Amino acid sequence: MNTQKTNSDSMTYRDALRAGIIQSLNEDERVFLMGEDVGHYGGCYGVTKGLLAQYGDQRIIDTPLCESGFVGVGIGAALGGMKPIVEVMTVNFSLLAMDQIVNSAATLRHMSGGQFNVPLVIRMACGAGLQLAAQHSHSWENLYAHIPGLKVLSPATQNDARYMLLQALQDPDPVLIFEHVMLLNTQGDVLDGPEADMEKAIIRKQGTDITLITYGGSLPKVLKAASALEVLNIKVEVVDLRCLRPLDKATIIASVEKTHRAIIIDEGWKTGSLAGELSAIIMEQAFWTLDAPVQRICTQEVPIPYPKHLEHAALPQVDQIVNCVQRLLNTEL
Amino acid sequence: MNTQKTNSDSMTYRDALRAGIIQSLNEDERVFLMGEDVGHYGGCYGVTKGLLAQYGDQRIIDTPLCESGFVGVGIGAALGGMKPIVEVMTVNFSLLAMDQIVNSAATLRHMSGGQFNVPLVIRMACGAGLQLAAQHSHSWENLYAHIPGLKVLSPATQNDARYMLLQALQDPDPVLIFEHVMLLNTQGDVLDGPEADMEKAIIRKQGTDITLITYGGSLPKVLKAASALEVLNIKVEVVDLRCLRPLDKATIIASVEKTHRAIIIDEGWKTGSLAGELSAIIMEQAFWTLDAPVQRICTQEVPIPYPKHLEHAALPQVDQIVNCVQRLLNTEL
Amino acid sequence: MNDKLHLDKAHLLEKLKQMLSIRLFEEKCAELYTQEKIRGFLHLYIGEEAIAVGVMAALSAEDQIVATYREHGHALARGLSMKSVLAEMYGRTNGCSKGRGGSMHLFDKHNNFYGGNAIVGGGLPLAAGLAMANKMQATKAITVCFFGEGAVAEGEFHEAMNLAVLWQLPVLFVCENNGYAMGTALAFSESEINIAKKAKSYGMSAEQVDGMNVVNVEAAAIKAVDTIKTLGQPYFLECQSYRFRGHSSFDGQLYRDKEEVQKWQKHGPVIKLKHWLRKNYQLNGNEFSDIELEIKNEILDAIAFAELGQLQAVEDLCKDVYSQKNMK
Amino acid sequence: MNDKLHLDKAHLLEKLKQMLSIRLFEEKCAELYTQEKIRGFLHLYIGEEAIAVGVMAALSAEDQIVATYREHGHALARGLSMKSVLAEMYGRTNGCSKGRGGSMHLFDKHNNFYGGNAIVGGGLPLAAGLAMANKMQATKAITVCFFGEGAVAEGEFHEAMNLAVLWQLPVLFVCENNGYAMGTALAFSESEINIAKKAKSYGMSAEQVDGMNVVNVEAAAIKAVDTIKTLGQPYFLECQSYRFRGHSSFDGQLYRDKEEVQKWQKHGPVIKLKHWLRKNYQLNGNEFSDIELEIKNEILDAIAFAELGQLQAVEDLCKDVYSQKNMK
Ligand SMILES: Cc1ncc(C[n+]2csc(CCOP(=O)(O)OP(=O)(O)O)c2C)c(N)n1
Ligand SMILES: Cc1ncc(C[n+]2csc(CCOP(=O)(O)OP(=O)(O)O)c2C)c(N)n1
Ligand SMILES: [Mg+2]
Ligand SMILES: [Mg+2]
Repeated sequence: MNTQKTNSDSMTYRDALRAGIIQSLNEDERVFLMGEDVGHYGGCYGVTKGLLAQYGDQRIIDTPLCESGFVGVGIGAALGGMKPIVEVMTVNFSLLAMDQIVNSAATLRHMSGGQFNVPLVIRMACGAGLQLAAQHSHSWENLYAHIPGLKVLSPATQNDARYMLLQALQDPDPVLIFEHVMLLNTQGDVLDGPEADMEKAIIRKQGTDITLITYGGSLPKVLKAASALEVLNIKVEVVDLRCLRPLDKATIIASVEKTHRAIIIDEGWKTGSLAGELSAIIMEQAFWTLDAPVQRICTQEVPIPYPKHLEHAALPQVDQIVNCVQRLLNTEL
Repeated sequence: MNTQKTNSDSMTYRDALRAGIIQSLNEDERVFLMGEDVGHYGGCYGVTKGLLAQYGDQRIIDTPLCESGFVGVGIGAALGGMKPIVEVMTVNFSLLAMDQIVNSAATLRHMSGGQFNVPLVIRMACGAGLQLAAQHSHSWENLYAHIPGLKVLSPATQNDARYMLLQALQDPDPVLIFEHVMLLNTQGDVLDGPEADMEKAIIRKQGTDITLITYGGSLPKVLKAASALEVLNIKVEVVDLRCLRPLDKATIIASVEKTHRAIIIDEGWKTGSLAGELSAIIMEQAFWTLDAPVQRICTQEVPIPYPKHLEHAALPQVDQIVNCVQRLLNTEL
Repeated sequence: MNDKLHLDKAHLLEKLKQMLSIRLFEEKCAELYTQEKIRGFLHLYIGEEAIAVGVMAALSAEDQIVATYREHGHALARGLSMKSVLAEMYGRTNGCSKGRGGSMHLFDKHNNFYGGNAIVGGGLPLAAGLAMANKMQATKAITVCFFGEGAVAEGEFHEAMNLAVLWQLPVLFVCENNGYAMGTALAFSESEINIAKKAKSYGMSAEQVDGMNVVNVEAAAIKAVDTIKTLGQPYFLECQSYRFRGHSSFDGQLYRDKEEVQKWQKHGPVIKLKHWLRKNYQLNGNEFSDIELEIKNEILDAIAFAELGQLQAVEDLCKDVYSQKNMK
Repeated sequence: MNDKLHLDKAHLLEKLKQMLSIRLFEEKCAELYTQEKIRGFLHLYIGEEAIAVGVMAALSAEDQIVATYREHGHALARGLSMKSVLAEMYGRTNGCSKGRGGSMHLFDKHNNFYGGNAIVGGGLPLAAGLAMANKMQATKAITVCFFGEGAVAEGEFHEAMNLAVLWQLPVLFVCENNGYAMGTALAFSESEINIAKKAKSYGMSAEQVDGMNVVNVEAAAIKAVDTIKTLGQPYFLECQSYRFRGHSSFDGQLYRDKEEVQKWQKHGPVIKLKHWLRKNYQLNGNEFSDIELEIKNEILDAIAFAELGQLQAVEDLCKDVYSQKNMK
């Protein structure tokens, strides 16, 4: 794994995603991109802008609106020897394709006794923050992280946006990649390779007082909170999960055993969230080392409301994280 | 709530379900039943046998195979003043309707600022045990328990099979009912009313040493384990959740505060399971009273295999529960 | 059949005013969006006004409407006030959905307006269900479902068409064929681009209408409603139209060239009816500017109303997820 | 077109033998089910054998098959051995899916048999995708997708039909119209009961075939395959047939009366061809009983093979969920 910052350059998360797609198209002719408005429109969030002109309509394929249909086609194409990147415009529409993803993509290898496999990558925009209201703001990572046979990635940095797609395409099994819409315009360094295996969590900030576990769109908020706490001389350790299935339990447990305290920050609705799973894992594997109960900061139990102030109140926020850390350390000021 | 055993009689879970449907059809002319093969076929598991002849094709409606379509029609009919009972033959096919359930049924009240509501009940058979393999053995309660706007019921006894549908039909919001296939032939007492509100958990067995939390098809296994442990003089308390959303946290926490130990038995896949949520809740609300880490006994991370011995190995079993309790109490014999 | 259709000046002036109201209202919305008074996605109906106005003219108060995220025009044409619609886009409590829904989720019980659905195709089975309830309760109401041609590729279109015909549901499907689904032209999304013909293949009465001509739309809608109410069958209208603006607030429109847009704008529904009224009914400049002025004042009142609207209390964040009875 | 179709006795005897093999094999399976040697759901193809046998006769080794949970006949007709199929139903490691899938999930890579899918309609987009891969890789292979008429109401049918024609995919859709989806007669599930006509509405070449006559099915399949390979377009066959047995292991068959079943049985595919061979090719009793005997011995061998098959080790429970490389 290359981690030197040699010829690293700074780019937006959006450009990093595009660069990753371009590299994968260049390196493997079996790779093609298929989805709603990935071509003529340039991608609903501009990620695939220019690719149709560059690669033509055999490799950049605009699909009709039929999520179940074109995801199923992607599964079949993968079975047939291709390496499809299927873009489901946003996770909000993925329920229409969920039967294909869960009952076909995730089961084919097992049902066939290992004879067939589905080297398919599905990309979806996800998350809230643009005031898109109740049907367009979902964080459903845990719906998919619950499914054996799938792998689920959540790139939270520009570097992961740049390289995780290529790692996913190396995997012989179906991989889902969640791209948080609030990260698209964020700028950051891109190295000349991935920092770690696709399935490894990364400690984004070392600390000794408490472990903050998060992923995707919440990472920037957690890092902000960590810096604010630094000023108060609280040393926070930040774990970026990166891969939501399988989970890198070793890294999580090692950190909690060091800090004895943990908070999970997850944009999913609290009840039935991935945060619950993480709390349970810590309960099972690090209970005796805990100095305080693991806490969860998640989205409130409400379909995301349209108005800015209510959307803000519904989602995990920096001040919440800071306060929760202080409460847990009994360092109320 | 009526809890006397006065004129209680014994019937199968299947017959109890049918009796509940019949009562709801008799008591409210807005109620109708719609689903695949509920009519001429008599229900894929015989639950609705005879109802078409009795109530006619205006109230017992065979639908084509189009889960998204007829569930959406059910939502619209509920909006329009009816009280539809929609049967999605089994949860395994519910993903095809999940967009309608999650993006429409669960959001309409909120998106409309409370102007509209969806008094819809959706029944689904669920669970493994019949060697139906990877696509027909799912336990997806947590996929739905994760969704604000929905209520999720899991009748585990004949009495709940008999009365929960009627309770659900009294609710102005969408309610999902999961009916575990392995319970259909089980026999048990039916009282002349429900034992508790639909949203209340019930202590099925009082105990002081440890709390076993479960629901649906796992309850009989847990009760078996409890009796086995009784012989060993271990007093187990068994909590039957009954309602998976909203969760009756008060009952759960009260029991754990009494026993200081808990195990959750859940037929869902462990990762991302409802069991994880329950463990996290106990972590957050009863951490200081715990004498040992909360454990989870769930289904192994594999699409359910066809052969009997592998299906058995994949699912939670009585001996696992017994062993886990003994381990947790350090009473290894 | 057209005995119900009045082609007198008063009626046509009314249609012109309704279309112009939508047009001017949305032009102002676009402006307010750049001022960040309105946020989220904003899908403008500009160019397609004749469809909503023409169809609504054929409906009665008890009839029910199901629309999409591009539904400002439908809401106004159905009778929602500019005030309640704009306040909703401001996210205020005096909005038609109490500010919870925004532009994509306009609802109004009094007008039987079942909203704004942001899932393409999601409204089709829902509308069939409302129609089923009407049939079961033997009400006179019919349900009207508006959706774009892009929804035709979705499985739910297929399922809803089949159920509506199979069960003979009193529902009117109005396909707003504006040629594009975001940036995807119809030819890239359908093997059969005659949508009315596709509907016919389910055994449904269906026809294509010039969606840029409000009179044609109204006439076709009246006929459709008659058929539904007399025969108790579903009906399908494909209204051929065009979206003058981008798909939503973010759209570079790389997928079509200006000439195409300009060509269609020449035959826009407002300008077309205006010229026709000039030619055949001596509509004069004053009459028209009086109408315009009236609308602009209504818009100003709506802005004032929205600006004065309250924000919901943060404590009420989780309100209206479940019914009061069940609130935790 | 029928130059590829040999009506000589040898060829017809071979078809008879293939259909009879399926018939006798499944009759034995039903017996083994009551003995609890086979568990889960068991969907018998009895009565529909002419479809799989006729279609497979038109295919080449490189062509790919996608089937449903009612796929024993397709597996055998495609060349899977009775041994590997029965062992799979026994859940043994010597089964075609190593015992993981059972009756509903027969897979075989060597025969390009992409399985048994137990989600109605689930195989349709998958088959279109395999065809897309073949087209992209410019192979000669076509993909054949078998499904029941009940799947036609599913949205995925609609989506797959449109994509197959829109993208001109080399796929053959074979609708096995046996009149019922479980207990639901076609008239209760489709507003248009002519399935081939529905397929045509997507711009697909489609025709109805007598699914009880193996010669007709083979002739139609040869023509279909030719069209697909020469024009590079999808093709649709509606094979009209009938299921002689219940839907699955649990079925009281309350939805149809015995007379209807008996009427169809009179024109069963096996008996029909047998009589025809008697009449026109002097097929005699001995010839027939020789074939029968051969098949019965094959079945006995298959049972012995399955009985001797191993059970997978419980330690391997989670094997084949992910590739070795990634096994945790
Ligand atoms: C199921 C689903 N898929 C994708 C989207 C994203 N999306 C929103 S509008 C749209 C285009 C719809 O086009 P059309 O149906 O023609 O309606 P129009 O916008 O032209 O009025 C798309 C792809 C969505 N909202 N829902
Ligand atoms: C999506 C889905 N819905 C429901 C079922 C349950 N089911 C299994 S087979 C079947 C009937 C299918 O009928 P058809 O497609 O005509 O095939 P046939 O069984 O007649 O061969 C049903 C409803 C399923 N397996 N998948
Ligand atoms: Mg359009
Ligand atoms: Mg059938």
